[in-house]
Amino acid sequence: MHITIKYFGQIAEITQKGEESLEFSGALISELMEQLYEKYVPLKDKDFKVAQNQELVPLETQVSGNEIALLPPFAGG
Amino acid sequence: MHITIKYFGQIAEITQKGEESLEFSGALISELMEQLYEKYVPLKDKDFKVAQNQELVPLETQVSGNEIALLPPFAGG
Amino acid sequence: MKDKKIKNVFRQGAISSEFIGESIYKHQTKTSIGAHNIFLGQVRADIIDDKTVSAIEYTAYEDMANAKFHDIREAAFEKFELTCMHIYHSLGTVKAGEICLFVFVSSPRRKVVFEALEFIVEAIKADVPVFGKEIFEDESHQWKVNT
Amino acid sequence: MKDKKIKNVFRQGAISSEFIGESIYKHQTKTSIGAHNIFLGQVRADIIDDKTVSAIEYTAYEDMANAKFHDIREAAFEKFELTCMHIYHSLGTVKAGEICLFVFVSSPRRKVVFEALEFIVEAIKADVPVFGKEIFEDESHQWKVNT
Repeated sequence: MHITIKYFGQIAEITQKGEESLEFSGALISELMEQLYEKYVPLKDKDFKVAQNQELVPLETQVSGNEIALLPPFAGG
Repeated sequence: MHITIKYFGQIAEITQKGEESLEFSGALISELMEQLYEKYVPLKDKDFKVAQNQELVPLETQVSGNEIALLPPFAGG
Repeated sequence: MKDKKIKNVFRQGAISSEFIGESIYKHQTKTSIGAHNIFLGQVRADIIDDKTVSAIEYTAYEDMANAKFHDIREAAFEKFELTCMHIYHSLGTVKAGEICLFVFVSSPRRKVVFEALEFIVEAIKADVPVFGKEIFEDESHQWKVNT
Repeated sequence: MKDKKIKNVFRQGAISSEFIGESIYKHQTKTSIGAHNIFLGQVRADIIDDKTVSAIEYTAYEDMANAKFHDIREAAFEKFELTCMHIYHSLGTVKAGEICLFVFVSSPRRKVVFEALEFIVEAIKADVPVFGKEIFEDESHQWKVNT
């Protein structure tokens, strides 16, 4: 499956990009994260949440193919 | 004793003045009020508080000769 | 921060939006502030027995009122970690839609400003001898009472 | 009053005091309003390890953020009797002392605005994907985290 991942704030600083397309053959968000941890080792130490289709989702969620985003701690206001 | 009484808002509407000096021979605020009720009969039906020296005081308070004020319900803001 | 001098809180007529904007602007030099909270009281065109309020005419026992405003300021600075606080109240005629009360608190952190502002506004409503004559469009009137 | 369309809450750069003043002015025609409550978030010149924050650079997951702001609006109108509500948040660079968040609620009665404003501000801080890079005077930076 071809998926688009968006990176923000401190996470984008690590990935050095705001967005990328990846080939993903697993099922769960947690598996996608494993794939990303291999690609971006420092991600492992970072605090972030995952949004799919603009909603925060737990790691056990099925990857639907919709837009996925890695969101570091919020700092609005 | 010669005392100055201030009237505000709806109370001043009844007394038709904002301030007056009165001769008072009693001791307590409650006695002063009796004297005012005689002079301004409609006052009896009105809701107000009494301040002496710019502090609200109960009716049993001794009249000190300081400035006395009749304050209808507050409506600030 | 404490302020011992009794200030005159009253302004003649409505409090303008420009005045409020300028007051906000002046705080940009205070860079320890992280949160401002502003309360504005606006005169409502209430309809009472088919008559519409067109303005409120404010009077006050000014000396006592300014002393009470001062006490409220002192109590708020004591109770809350505030960087600054400003209170302005109208006297005279304020038309429906215009602003008659402006309370402005600022603090490094937001939690404090919410609590402080509500404390101050409630104290003003309860403790300050200000009187309001609600003028109807037909020039009759009634006396406002805070609830 | 409900509003179904998702608005863009974001403004490029700081929110000016003139903009806030004008926004207050526009409410003078809404004569059912008796109380406004305004929250302003201002960038603090915090000192961290001897370095002073000179600005915050805001970014956001804009689509999700605007959807969240919309949800917060809807929830607030549902929960509280509000006449109107406005939210503006900065993107890009906001210097210390400048305003990055402007939340404005209005209601016929005051009790409602206090509760509503705090509810909205807390929800913004918790739920909206906005990110802040604190830039120090020496051009190094750290990432801001809401507490």
